[in-house]
Amino acid sequence: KDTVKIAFIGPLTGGSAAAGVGGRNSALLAVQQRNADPAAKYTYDLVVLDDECKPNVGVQVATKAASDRAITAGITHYCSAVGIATVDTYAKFKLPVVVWGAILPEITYGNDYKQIHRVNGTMINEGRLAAKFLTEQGAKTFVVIHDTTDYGKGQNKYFSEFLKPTGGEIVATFPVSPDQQDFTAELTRIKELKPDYVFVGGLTPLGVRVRSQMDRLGIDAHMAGVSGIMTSGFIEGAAQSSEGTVSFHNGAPLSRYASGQAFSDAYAKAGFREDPDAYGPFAYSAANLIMDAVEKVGPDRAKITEVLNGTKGYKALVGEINFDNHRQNIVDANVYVVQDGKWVYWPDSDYGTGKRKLAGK
Amino acid sequence: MRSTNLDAAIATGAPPQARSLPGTAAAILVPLAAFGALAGLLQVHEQWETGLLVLAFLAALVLLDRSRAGRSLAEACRTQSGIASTSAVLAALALLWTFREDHYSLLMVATVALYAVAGVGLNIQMAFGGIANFAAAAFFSIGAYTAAVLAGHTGLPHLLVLAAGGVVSALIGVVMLLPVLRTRGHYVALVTIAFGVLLRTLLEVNDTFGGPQGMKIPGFAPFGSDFGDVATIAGFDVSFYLPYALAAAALFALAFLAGRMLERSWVGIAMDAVRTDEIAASAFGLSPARWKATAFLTGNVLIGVAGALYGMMNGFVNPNGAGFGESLIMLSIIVLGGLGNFWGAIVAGAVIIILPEKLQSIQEYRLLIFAVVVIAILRFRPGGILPRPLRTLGRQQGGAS
Amino acid sequence: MDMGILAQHLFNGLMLGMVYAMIAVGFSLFFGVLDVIKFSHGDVVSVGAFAALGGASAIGLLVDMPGLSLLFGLLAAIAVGGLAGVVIGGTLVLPLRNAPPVNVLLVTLMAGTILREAIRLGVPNGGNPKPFPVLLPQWQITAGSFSIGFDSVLILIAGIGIILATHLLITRTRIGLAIRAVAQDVDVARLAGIDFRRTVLGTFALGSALASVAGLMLGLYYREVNFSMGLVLGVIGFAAAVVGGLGSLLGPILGGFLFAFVQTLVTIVLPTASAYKDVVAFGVVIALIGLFPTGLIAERSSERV
Amino acid sequence: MTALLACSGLTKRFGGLVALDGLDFAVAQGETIGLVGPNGSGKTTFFNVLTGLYSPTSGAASLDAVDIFGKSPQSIGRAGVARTFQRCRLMLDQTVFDNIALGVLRAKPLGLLSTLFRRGRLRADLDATIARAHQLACRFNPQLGAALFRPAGDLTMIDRRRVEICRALIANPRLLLLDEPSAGMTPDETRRLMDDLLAFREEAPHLAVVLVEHEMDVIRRVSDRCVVLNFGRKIFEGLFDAMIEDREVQTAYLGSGQ
Amino acid sequence: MSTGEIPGPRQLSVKAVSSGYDRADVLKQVSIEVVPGAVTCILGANGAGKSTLIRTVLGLNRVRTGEVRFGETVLNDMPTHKIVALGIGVIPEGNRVLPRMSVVENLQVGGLLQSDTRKVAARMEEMFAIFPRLKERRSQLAGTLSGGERSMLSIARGLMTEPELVVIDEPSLGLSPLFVSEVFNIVRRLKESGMTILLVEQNVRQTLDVADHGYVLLQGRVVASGTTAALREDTELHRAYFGVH
Ligand SMILES: Nc1ncnc2c1ncn2[C@@H]1O[C@H](COP(=O)(O)OP(=O)(O)OP(=O)(O)O)[C@@H](O)[C@H]1O
Ligand SMILES: Nc1ncnc2c1ncn2[C@@H]1O[C@H](COP(=O)(O)OP(=O)(O)OP(=O)(O)O)[C@@H](O)[C@H]1O
Ligand SMILES: [Mg+2]
Ligand SMILES: [Mg+2]
Repeated sequence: KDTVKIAFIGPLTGGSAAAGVGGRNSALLAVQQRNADPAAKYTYDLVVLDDECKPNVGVQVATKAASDRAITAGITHYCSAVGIATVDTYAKFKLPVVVWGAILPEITYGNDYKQIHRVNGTMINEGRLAAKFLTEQGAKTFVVIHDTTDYGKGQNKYFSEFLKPTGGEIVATFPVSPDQQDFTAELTRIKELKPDYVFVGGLTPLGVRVRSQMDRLGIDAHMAGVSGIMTSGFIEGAAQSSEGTVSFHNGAPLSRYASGQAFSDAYAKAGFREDPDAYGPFAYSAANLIMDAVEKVGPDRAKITEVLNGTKGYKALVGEINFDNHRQNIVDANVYVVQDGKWVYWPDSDYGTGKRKLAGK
Repeated sequence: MRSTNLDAAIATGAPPQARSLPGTAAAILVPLAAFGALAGLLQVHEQWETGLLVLAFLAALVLLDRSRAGRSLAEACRTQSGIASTSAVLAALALLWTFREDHYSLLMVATVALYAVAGVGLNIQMAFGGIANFAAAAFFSIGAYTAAVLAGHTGLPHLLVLAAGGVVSALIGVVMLLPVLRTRGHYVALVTIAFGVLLRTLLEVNDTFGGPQGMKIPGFAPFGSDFGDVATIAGFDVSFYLPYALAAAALFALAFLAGRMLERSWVGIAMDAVRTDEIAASAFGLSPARWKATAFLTGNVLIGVAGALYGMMNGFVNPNGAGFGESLIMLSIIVLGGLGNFWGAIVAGAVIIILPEKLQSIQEYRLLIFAVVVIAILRFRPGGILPRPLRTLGRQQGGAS
Repeated sequence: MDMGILAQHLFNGLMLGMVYAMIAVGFSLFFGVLDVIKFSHGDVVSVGAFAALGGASAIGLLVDMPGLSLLFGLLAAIAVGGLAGVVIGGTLVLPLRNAPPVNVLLVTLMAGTILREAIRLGVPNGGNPKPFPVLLPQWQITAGSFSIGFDSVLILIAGIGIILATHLLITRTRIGLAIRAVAQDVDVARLAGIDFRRTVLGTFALGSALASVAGLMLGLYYREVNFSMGLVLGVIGFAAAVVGGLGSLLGPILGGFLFAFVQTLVTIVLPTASAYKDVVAFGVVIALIGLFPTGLIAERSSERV
Repeated sequence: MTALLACSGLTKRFGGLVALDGLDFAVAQGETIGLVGPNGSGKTTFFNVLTGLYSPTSGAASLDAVDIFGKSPQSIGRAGVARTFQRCRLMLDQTVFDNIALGVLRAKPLGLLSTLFRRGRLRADLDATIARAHQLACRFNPQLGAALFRPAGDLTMIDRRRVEICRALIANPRLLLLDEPSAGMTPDETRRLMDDLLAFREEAPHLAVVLVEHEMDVIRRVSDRCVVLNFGRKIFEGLFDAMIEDREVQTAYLGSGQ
Repeated sequence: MSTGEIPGPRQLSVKAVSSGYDRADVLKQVSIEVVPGAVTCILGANGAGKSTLIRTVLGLNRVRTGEVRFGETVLNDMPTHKIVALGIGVIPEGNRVLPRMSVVENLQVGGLLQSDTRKVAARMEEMFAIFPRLKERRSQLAGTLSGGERSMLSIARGLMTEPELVVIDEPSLGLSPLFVSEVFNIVRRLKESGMTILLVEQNVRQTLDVADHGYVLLQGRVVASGTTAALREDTELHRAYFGVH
């Protein structure tokens, strides 16, 4: 069998390493499974590169992957800032890539590059659902805390935008730096404002801190977050206070996916030290999507691009993948809630079924 | 021009040493070997190969320092710096030509060269002017943002855009001058750290310059044609990064020459004097403020120009690049290279920028390994890889003077 | 704004200031003995937090006695932090004593990276935030809209106590005298019978243990620790130390509280611009250095011609 | 003789301490004054105030009728005052030449552009200055001349003092201030240094020198006139022989031993 | 050091010692004996190695060959702080003070080996009695003192512990004639109080007046030694010192 090289790029060091390593493990799992499959026409080799979640480093490794003729396709980027900085590079070198975790809409919608695909949804989905769901729950007043990266700013933008028509009101918005430790000043203000919900547009560390410190200051508002906090790290970090936190994520729970259980089992069996994290399943699906394309047309960048462009009704771990005309997968976001130390799909949860009520007001 | 023995004795304070054939050979070979090693580093893929190269490099450093032969090699390069520089230039060109089709390697080389240009600027500020600039990346980014605004939104010729990057970076530096000139040491360090954090946060929070996403920058098109579109030179297929790498190398050569000329002149002595002893310098009629400001602003010009070209090469700029961490990387380069030694910036740039990339295969452990390597180098060469030599002046300048 | 909220802000600010001050005091100790910036200082905070976490959890597994866990957590923080200080001081800083100060800075920066990465890679799932066990009584003190945990009050008092104790140690004791003497002239200090190495390493141990205990306190207060928590704190601690003035230990304390005060004030006065609080705080730092070139508590000039 | 330097009522306070107390002081062209006084009597402070390193509290000072009172060190340096320091202030990492060259820098073209683009002129200028520095250094010590491009930190104490003096001399000052140049030297070395200085004086008859010394033999040999300070005030002014006979000077400064 | 029974005065002896800085040896096979209760002086031109000898005795430079003893104790490779704790007071070359500390604090540092704070305070008063100038300047930062005042402080600091042996390197540097005499008077008084003194000085005449024994160093070797009366007549001394060739 010939060997086909596929690049995986994500943050393996620095603050977002947990997600990056989870994604890498998942993609690696897909490759291992495929290589163990006697029916596969090729042997696959995953070239793992670290973008450090830094755009300039991202461009370097993207160039490295894209200019290496032996690399046929890429599973790329978790960080939006890096994802958006590298699209030109992939287009220039005509390397087909599938984004596995960055959720900034502009990565697919901001250009017309045939090479750029994305299996995960964008923050538009998450924001829309968040506004709809929370107002349906009867929430009227909100406070937004978001970090000042593309991620947080974007989440804030879409959430506020979609909230307007629903009649919900944002009483205050606090942009904060992603590595800020202390939120007591902001939260004391929030305590004064008495909102129904605190909406957090940021990643796990931010979510953990806001959640724990809300407790500390005796704030009884609910907390909702976005996919950035939907990690086991959030629950581990915020411990008891995480209970009842709501999050929106553009994927369904593993248990809802047809092959979700199989993935969990295989992942556990493969002996990775780290969790797959929220976006692991997307990396896994992206890897399979690419390998299937290679199986179909061989290791040829142009042909693979074409195959990927036409993806419709592809059965993947994360459900059916359909690319729209911007090669963006159409996914629905889902609501999750922390129940007894686990992220539970809202409809399945005691909160969703009405057995329990969210604590606080 | 041959000097008489007596002159030579005056000049070097050492017994006169004729320009010997082995010495000349050494001055030619050492830069060749260094660039050969760089080519090797760019070429290798396997982790053990990288490891071997690093070990060889460390061993070479030790030999250069501790063995008689090593010391005479170093001495030869120093006394015949003209020959050594010429050899280095040719070796660099050969290296670029060898890698002419290799996008990635050229990108790395160009990056190293541009960081080294900034390194020359930073050296002028720190090693000459004595101003610890912990915001180099901020000024580098200011250059890039300037390029984004001017090249993206005006028709200004791109060579002028480069210059503007330097000028704007220096102008913004003026804002910091007052506190910088009033104080020194750790206090200056703090002023620059604060400025870097401030600028980065401001760029990110405020959306005027694109907020966290930053801005796109058109490719460098100095004479009307975009470097990004270059695909062949003289009939050879080349990467579009080749012209960038050449431009970056040329910029480094210019910065190097300018820096050298400043160092070996009254200006260099004045800066050294003001840095080492402000009181003595001012008693002899030098104005410390003037020279600190000169060093700081000149340095900023170089950093800004380098940043502008870097921005155009990468095609974008965003606030991340202005952060404290990035500034520390630039600082690391000049400290590791040897404060005040311009060649050091190239060598250390290769270590700091290329080495982590080459360690990709050990993935999440690479930062750890990298940190260990840097510590190892500094632990055994406290002055950096290539410490700054004593100033040579006038008749004493050997080689191609 | 009602009084309760005001009091709440005041308390938050004090707490934050105490944390900054503790880190700043450590920085200033290092300047004190060797005139170096030890950039790994922030990461020692994280190391201390994780050491405390480890110590406390280990005991927590055996017996359910929060007091004992706390004690072990504290001991672990002091031991590991102190050790980190001694190792960094002994293997990296002392051998580079005669090199330019920026080299020390770079080396300690790298040492910080090693500490940080070691936590991330060494602790299971170390890249994610970790909850810190609740080890102090959970009583809540509530008065109108003012509400704080009794534990916060304890932490604040302990923190201020530690800072004052350090201050007294440096200014009032023979050890303090020895530390300051070493800083100024190694030979003279030796000739006065001071063991140079021990004094320097002792100071490193002390400063690092301080940072480490600050890490423990952060864990207790925020109930969450993570491997990169020290990074920003390091920068702020440094800023506080310098803007306050390196000449005395009071400077860093003042600087710490000032920094916290500015940050809190911006959030209160301009809530929507709270993202600018670092811009404002660092802007204030620059302006203050412009006005007070050697810090708020100015160094007495000891230079002569 | 017209006064080159004229100070009147010069006062410098450090907090409550009056280090200089209404000092009147004049030096004529070509004159060498021995400035003596007990430790802490304000001699170095006088130099520091004169050269602008300390800002004076009150008084007046002029050099050749140009006001230099309270001016910046740079402008006073440019006006033609050069000095050595009581505690050696050399750049030990830099070469001996760099140290000496500091003395002439203010007269050199220091523009960035001219530095970059007029290399020929610069090189000629450098060579000329190197030759001059070499010649100066050699008259003090031929070996010092040979060590012109070695780090100043390699030199012995006495050579470092010589470098300081060369640095001051190469500046072609009108007024030279020497602060205890012989401190730490053996009698022989002191004698040689004074020989060198006297020889230099022959060639520069207009140069005025103020010499601070605790070594009475030196003062006797080189000074035309002596001034004695005590607590920042002038307690004696006159010829050497009169000075050592003066009761006040004896009790305050010389002690019974002399 | 002031614990236990008071030992009889110990003798410092340097036997065939070589030492130096990173490169070649500065001291070559130097041997000297410091007689208890007497003043021993070391003379020699600039750069002869006098200070190096003292640094070597005190452990600031390593003994490369030979042996240094204080009484029964071998000082080779002993760290400086332990050596001085044996009862040696040092007044180092170049009137070094701790610049960012006040005069009082400088003296306290000198008294660190003495754990009884009352004794330190009493000793400080004695020093102030000798150098009233220091008392006037007691809270001034040492870095801002005049050259001579620093010398005084450096001397006073070295005497704070009431040592058994005092090592003095060029104390009169930068002092006015009045104070130079005063310093030699102090040396005399110290000797009368039973201390042993090792003195390095450039002021040959007054040194020979107070010293009992002396050594002359020339380029790192002892070229003459003996009682001061004998040394006065020694041509080597004149050669090494006054440059009579
Ligand atoms: N910056 C300063 N701050 C406080 N006091 C000072 C300062 N500079 C000098 N003094 C004091 O002023 C007095 C005069 O000092 P100065 O150095 O002028 O003495 P001097 O005559 O040169 O003595 P010496 O012969 O010992 O060098 C001294 O008592 C000194 O302590
Ligand atoms: N730190 C050092 N590094 C290298 N060489 C040194 C150092 N200090 C002194 N030397 C050299 O050692 C030799 C002896 O110096 P030393 O200071 O012992 O002389 P000295 O007799 O005390 O002279 P002085 O009367 O000037 O104090 C000199 O040649 C000097 O250059
Ligand atoms: Mg003086
Ligand atoms: Mg000596």
